Amino acid sequence: MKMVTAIIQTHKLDEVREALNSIGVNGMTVTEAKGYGRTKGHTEIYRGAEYQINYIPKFKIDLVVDDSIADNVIETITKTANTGKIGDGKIFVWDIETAIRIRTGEKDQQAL
Amino acid sequence: MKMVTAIIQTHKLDEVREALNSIGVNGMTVTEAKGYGRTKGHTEIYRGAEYQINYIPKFKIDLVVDDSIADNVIETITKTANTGKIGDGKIFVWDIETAIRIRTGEKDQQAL
Amino acid sequence: MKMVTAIIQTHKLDEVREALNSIGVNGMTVTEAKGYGRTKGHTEIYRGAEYQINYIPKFKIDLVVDDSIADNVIETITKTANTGKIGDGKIFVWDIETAIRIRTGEKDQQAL
Amino acid sequence: MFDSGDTAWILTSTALVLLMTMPGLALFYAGLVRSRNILSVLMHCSAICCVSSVLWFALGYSLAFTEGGAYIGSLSNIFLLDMARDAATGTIPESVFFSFQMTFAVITPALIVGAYVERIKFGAVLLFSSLWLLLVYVPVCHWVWGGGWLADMGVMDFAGGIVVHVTAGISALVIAIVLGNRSKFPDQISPPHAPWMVMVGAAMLWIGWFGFNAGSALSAGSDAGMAMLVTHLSAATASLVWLTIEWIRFGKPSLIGLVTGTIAGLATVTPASGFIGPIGGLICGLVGGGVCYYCVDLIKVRFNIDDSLDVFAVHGVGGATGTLLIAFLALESMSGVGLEEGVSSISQLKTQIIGIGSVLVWSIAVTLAIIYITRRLVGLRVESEDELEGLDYKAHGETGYNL
Amino acid sequence: MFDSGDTAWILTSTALVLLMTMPGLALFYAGLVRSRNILSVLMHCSAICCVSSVLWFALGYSLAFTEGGAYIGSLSNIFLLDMARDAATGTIPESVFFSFQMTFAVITPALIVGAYVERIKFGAVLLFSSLWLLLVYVPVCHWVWGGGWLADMGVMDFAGGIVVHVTAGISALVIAIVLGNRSKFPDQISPPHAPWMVMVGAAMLWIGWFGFNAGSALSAGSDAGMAMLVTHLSAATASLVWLTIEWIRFGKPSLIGLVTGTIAGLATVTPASGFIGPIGGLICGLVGGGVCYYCVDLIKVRFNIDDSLDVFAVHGVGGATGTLLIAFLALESMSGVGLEEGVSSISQLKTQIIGIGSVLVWSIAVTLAIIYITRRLVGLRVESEDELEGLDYKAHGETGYNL
Amino acid sequence: MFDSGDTAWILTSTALVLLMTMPGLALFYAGLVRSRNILSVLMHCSAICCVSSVLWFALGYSLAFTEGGAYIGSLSNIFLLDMARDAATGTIPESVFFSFQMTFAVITPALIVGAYVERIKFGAVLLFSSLWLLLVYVPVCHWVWGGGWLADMGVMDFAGGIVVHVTAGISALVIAIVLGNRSKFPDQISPPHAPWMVMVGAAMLWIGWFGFNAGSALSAGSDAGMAMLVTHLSAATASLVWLTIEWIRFGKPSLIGLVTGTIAGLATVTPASGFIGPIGGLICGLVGGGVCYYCVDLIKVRFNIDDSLDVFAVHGVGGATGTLLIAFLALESMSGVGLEEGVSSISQLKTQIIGIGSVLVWSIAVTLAIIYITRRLVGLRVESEDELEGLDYKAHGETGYNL
Ligand SMILES: Nc1ncnc2c1ncn2[C@@H]1O[C@H](COP(=O)(O)OP(=O)(O)O)[C@@H](O)[C@H]1O
Ligand SMILES: Nc1ncnc2c1ncn2[C@@H]1O[C@H](COP(=O)(O)OP(=O)(O)O)[C@@H](O)[C@H]1O
Ligand SMILES: Nc1ncnc2c1ncn2[C@@H]1O[C@H](COP(=O)(O)OP(=O)(O)O)[C@@H](O)[C@H]1O
Repeated sequence: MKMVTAIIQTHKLDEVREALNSIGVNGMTVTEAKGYGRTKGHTEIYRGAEYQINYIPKFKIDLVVDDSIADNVIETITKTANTGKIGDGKIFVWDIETAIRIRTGEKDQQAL
Repeated sequence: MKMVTAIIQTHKLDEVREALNSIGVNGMTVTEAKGYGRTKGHTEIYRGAEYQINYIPKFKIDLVVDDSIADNVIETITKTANTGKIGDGKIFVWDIETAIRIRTGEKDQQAL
Repeated sequence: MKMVTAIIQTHKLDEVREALNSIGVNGMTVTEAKGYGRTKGHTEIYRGAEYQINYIPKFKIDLVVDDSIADNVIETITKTANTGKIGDGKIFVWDIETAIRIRTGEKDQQAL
Repeated sequence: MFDSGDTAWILTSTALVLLMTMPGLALFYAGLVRSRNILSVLMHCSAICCVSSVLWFALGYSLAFTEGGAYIGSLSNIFLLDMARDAATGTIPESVFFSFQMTFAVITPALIVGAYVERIKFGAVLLFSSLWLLLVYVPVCHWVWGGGWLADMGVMDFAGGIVVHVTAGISALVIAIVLGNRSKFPDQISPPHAPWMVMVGAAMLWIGWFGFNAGSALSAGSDAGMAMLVTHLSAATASLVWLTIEWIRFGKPSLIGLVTGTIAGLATVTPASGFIGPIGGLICGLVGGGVCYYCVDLIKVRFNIDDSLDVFAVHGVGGATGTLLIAFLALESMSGVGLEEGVSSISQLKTQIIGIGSVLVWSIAVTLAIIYITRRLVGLRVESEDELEGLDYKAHGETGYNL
Repeated sequence: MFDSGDTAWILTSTALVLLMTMPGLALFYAGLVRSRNILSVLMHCSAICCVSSVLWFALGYSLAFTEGGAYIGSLSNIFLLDMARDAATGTIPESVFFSFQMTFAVITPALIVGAYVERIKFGAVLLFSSLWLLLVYVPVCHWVWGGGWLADMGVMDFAGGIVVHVTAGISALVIAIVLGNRSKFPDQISPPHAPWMVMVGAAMLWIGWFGFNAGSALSAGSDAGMAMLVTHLSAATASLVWLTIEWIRFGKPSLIGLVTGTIAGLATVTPASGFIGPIGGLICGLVGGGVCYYCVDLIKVRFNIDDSLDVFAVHGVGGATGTLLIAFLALESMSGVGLEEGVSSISQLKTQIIGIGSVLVWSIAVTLAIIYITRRLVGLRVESEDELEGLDYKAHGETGYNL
Repeated sequence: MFDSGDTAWILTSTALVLLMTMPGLALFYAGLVRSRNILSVLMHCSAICCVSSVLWFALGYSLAFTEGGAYIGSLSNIFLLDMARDAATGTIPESVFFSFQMTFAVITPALIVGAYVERIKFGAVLLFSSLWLLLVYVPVCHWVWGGGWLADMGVMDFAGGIVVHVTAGISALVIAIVLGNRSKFPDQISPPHAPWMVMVGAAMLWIGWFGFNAGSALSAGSDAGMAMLVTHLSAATASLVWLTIEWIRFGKPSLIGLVTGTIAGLATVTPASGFIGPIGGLICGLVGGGVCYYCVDLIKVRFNIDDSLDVFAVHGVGGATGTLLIAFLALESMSGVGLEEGVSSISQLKTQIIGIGSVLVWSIAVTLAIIYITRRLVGLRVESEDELEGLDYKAHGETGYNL
């Protein structure tokens, strides 16, 4: 199994989730994150002075999927989360060893 | 060493933490997360219209533990976080290479 | 490539980010977390009774970097995030397989 | 020369009615939207407050409250050029009457905010509200309270069922329809981001409404006292009606439901508050709570119109309901003040219907014209990307919560 | 016929006292609980406000304030059927007196909310509060303010030390004991989720209390002026007492500590506020701040009773303390109004003790009976799982923060 | 004996002015800092409120308002020992006048909080504020309002342009300079953590200001009415000025910008509010909004002084601007009350400049001395680590948000 972690623009979350559902991926865990990257954050104006907000709000999606569909998942995310502007985010993938469903104790493929 | 990441129901956090303490695991890092899964979220009523809340608040626990106790840790979490209802969450496990304690620079087993 | 995950004191974030910038690492993703560890949390007083706050706010930094600079990154974080007091946090490192830049679809080294 | 007690009460009422908008209504609305639009809603209410105040001073007050014709007042008192420092309106200084009425001119266009949140351009808010104040509110205010044709006809509207709630409510519906639904309405709409804030806003509206209704007596005596009493009773009763319906229907009464009922009760009793007795207050709450509940469903679920924060269903419908109820509840047999000599409930009801109907027609027609102008000059709706990302940062460069 | 100045002030005071509950007390309590119970607390306060208002109108006012016997008034004025539009109470319209007193009937049962937060059923809140209003508050109100036996005996309670704070405080203790502690009390209790909200609530309570105490003069003159002055001084002083104790004991004075002191000072001065002079206000603050601080410790730490938000220790104890202090602080030598001709401090003290004692006994007994009934009819406590997951979603289907 | 209407209004105004600090100003400031300092700011305002109230009672009122010399009053009325229960000040009870003035003594040192947030020791706040109240505010209050030398000279300051805003504003600048900038100022400063809270605070300040300015008439008549009217107009106008400048300069008008304009307009009109007419109010808003906007830039960007929440640029500069404008706007030709017989605009302007200048010098000198004492006795600034981690936990052991 693979862990696919995607860091995406906040307003893309719903679209990505729907796209994943449509390829049969129904489980995922999302956390709020702050991103630093090439996009140097935005500026806000506070009483006449512009200043830098260093971080940009992002959502981080954690998805554990079977090896067989990993590529499809990655492609789906890449396509849906893409706006073509700097700051669209990244996807990181690594192997995981075990997955367990707490409710039933089922393991690995069965647990997803 | 292994990274054990558990996604659990929010009201189970204290119980899980106490159970882990009792088997000698004292370090962990917790983040708030939103889960999507089989449990399709709950409904809320807003001025007469029911509508779907797609996400369910969860806690994500990150635990790095020695290989030798990983199974015990997993079992403990599975047992304590279990309510038998859909939405109890998942545990994911993978290998990690290095652990460092920032305060002392100690590595790996010593760092946990 | 390696995933370097560092859990640090909240007030060290800016310093760490600047130090990483200065060694050429510009991308990172930060999440708010609660830490449990040796530092048993602090006490707060509420209407005359002291009680325990079990968790300590921390920041978790996720950094994907090329293998070649991983050691430098780890050292930089260890040095900058260090205050010498309990609770300085940990760094965990593991291998990742793939990295993708969503905007361009670039992979691995090119994606960082 | 002035009655200091009456003056004290209207000074206080002015503060109370300002509290309704700033920050009462602003919080009430802001808590209902997504967190990324909270500041834009506060901004709409604040900016409307400022613009309306200045316009009221420049033109509105004169056009509404000087003698003129049956349809509009005159320009004789623009910028208060005609008002002496110690001029009187009844037993209070005219400056106090001016300010009190100004707070009504502030809240009425602000009520409409609820119809277009989360998707409108800020420039459109300013232009629309300015024109609306001068072309809808001011004339109707003259018709009913400034000695215009509806006043002559005997339309009864104590504190603004027609002047405030019907005008704002129907115009809200119109702009909601023209503007179109929010991108995810109705299926994927987000829940109110801060129900606690909605409750705080509602509480401030409740308290401020004491100034609105009891202040409209323009004196501190038993008229004001009874107006406050019935206002409170209607608010409390309608809240319980809403709570009960939700409890029966969904098994869980919600905080937002309860306080929506509060506002429905307050809007309903507003036109009647100076004419009715305690039992009348109770009835306003019962009827208003039920009718408004039903209309929220009707507009949103049945008609699928995204009057986002239910301005029409709560304010418009509530205000109209109360306006009609006057015909019966004002009877002396109901402990009301009684109808005019020789006027029956039925004939008063007809008058009330004419009042509501004509204001309805005027409001719809003029609002459409104003929307047309606004769209031509500054555009109405933000880009769909901006809507998705939220107006706080996109329109105002700020973010609501930096925790 | 009426004094417009007095009327203006009591109209204003009515708004101020309503502000104490909506949203003052509601925010004060809501900030102290966990974030997953914030809405339930606001809901409790709001629903109690509505139910109490209607019950006060239907029955309570008549039973409390019409002449009847020594123990209870009559039913002659239920639904205000007996009140003319322009009836007077002293120099103000009776409608205003009714509304002013109604706001007291709203806040008193709402005070008890602090005892049972985070674990009670919503149905139980409504039933308990309704019965409690009619069976505890209304009779005691009649005894002390409605010409009942305690009034005859000469018990002095200007604005509600006994009627409001002792009744609510002791009943809170009773229900806290019967209901049992929250599941994690006392070791694992969560910190107040929003201390800033507690402070905002306290500030509104402070300001609203001006209406509570200075409004109780029922006129706008030097009695009201002095009542406001001593109220403020007591609040400020008790805040500083609490701050100082915490600073000495823990090295860190807390915001919640300071504002808890504020409320202690306000509760303490309440019964005395119309009788004492400025130095008396200072003393109320000094004594009330210290005694209440000590009692919070006593109840929670020593006796391990989860009177969750310290209703008894702050309101009950504060109110009783102030009631006793009157015997000394009302003396003319203390710039007070003086005791009745021929009454000494000691004999007044006895009267005050009888007043507190009898109300204590009545409140405990009747509260126990009401709890029994409530438990039988709707049950008291939620399932432990619901307690863990929070009442906001479980009882009301909403969540407090959707950021 | 007393006028009940006047008394009702000043009782109300006292509540309104207290609302300005508790919680108005507290929220206004708290929303502007980082989330880890929110409680410390609320604590500063609350504690200053309590300490100032007690000091005003003990010493301040007597020194400011009893006859004494040209420079300071006497000690004859400390602890109000000399005040009868029914003593009068004009048409209202002296107790009411005392309380009303007390709320001014509360807010003035609290305004300075904005200069030293996020880095000052809590002990320093208390000591500095106490000394400052007695040594800066009280004497200047005597000079201008207590029959002192500036009053004799004919300085006009209706509600505190000099007494409140110039004293607090310039002292804020002094302490900001001495204390030094926050560690990350100006490059890395965090954005206001809760702009919505800033707006709520501003709204409460606005409403409370009605009591501040219209209450300063000490009666409920046309003076109060006109004061309220011009106050509102200035606030609304200055808000629009600020909004317009930001819109032109940055393309995005911000909520914090708009409400900062509100406060600028309110500070500017304060000294003039009792003397000018409606057009004067508009001009105060136009000039005040523009000048204060410019000065915020000047102090922060040009001079790099971390007067963190712009106390000097908004309050000090606004108050001074309004004080100067009186010389022209009070003319009868501007619908003002007129200048004294035989006084021209130019000569009045000179008097006003002398007033501002002398208070400026006194405030700077005494503030420096007080800072010196405070630094010696308790120290000024927290450790840099505490500054980084936030004062909420470090100084008060609490955290603002536990969601
Ligand atoms: N090396 C990295 N490790 C972890 N997260 C990263 C890394 N680089 C970028 N990110 C995350 O991806 C987001 C987008 O990256 P950015 O460089 O701004 O744009 P893009 O990927 O389109 O070039 C960042 O905000 C950050 O959250
Ligand atoms: N494939 C997955 N990858 C990551 N997280 C998942 C995945 N599937 C489920 N989860 C997480 O686990 C939670 C519980 O899953 P769910 O399907 O609702 O219940 P259950 O595991 O009891 O069948 C979800 O809310 C989500 O946070
Ligand atoms: N085994 C672990 N797995 C994951 N996170 C851990 C682990 N141990 C500690 N942590 C994180 O590191 C933080 C610091 O650890 P702690 O034991 O308090 O101090 P130190 O590392 O200085 O000895 C904790 O608050 C927690 O967030």
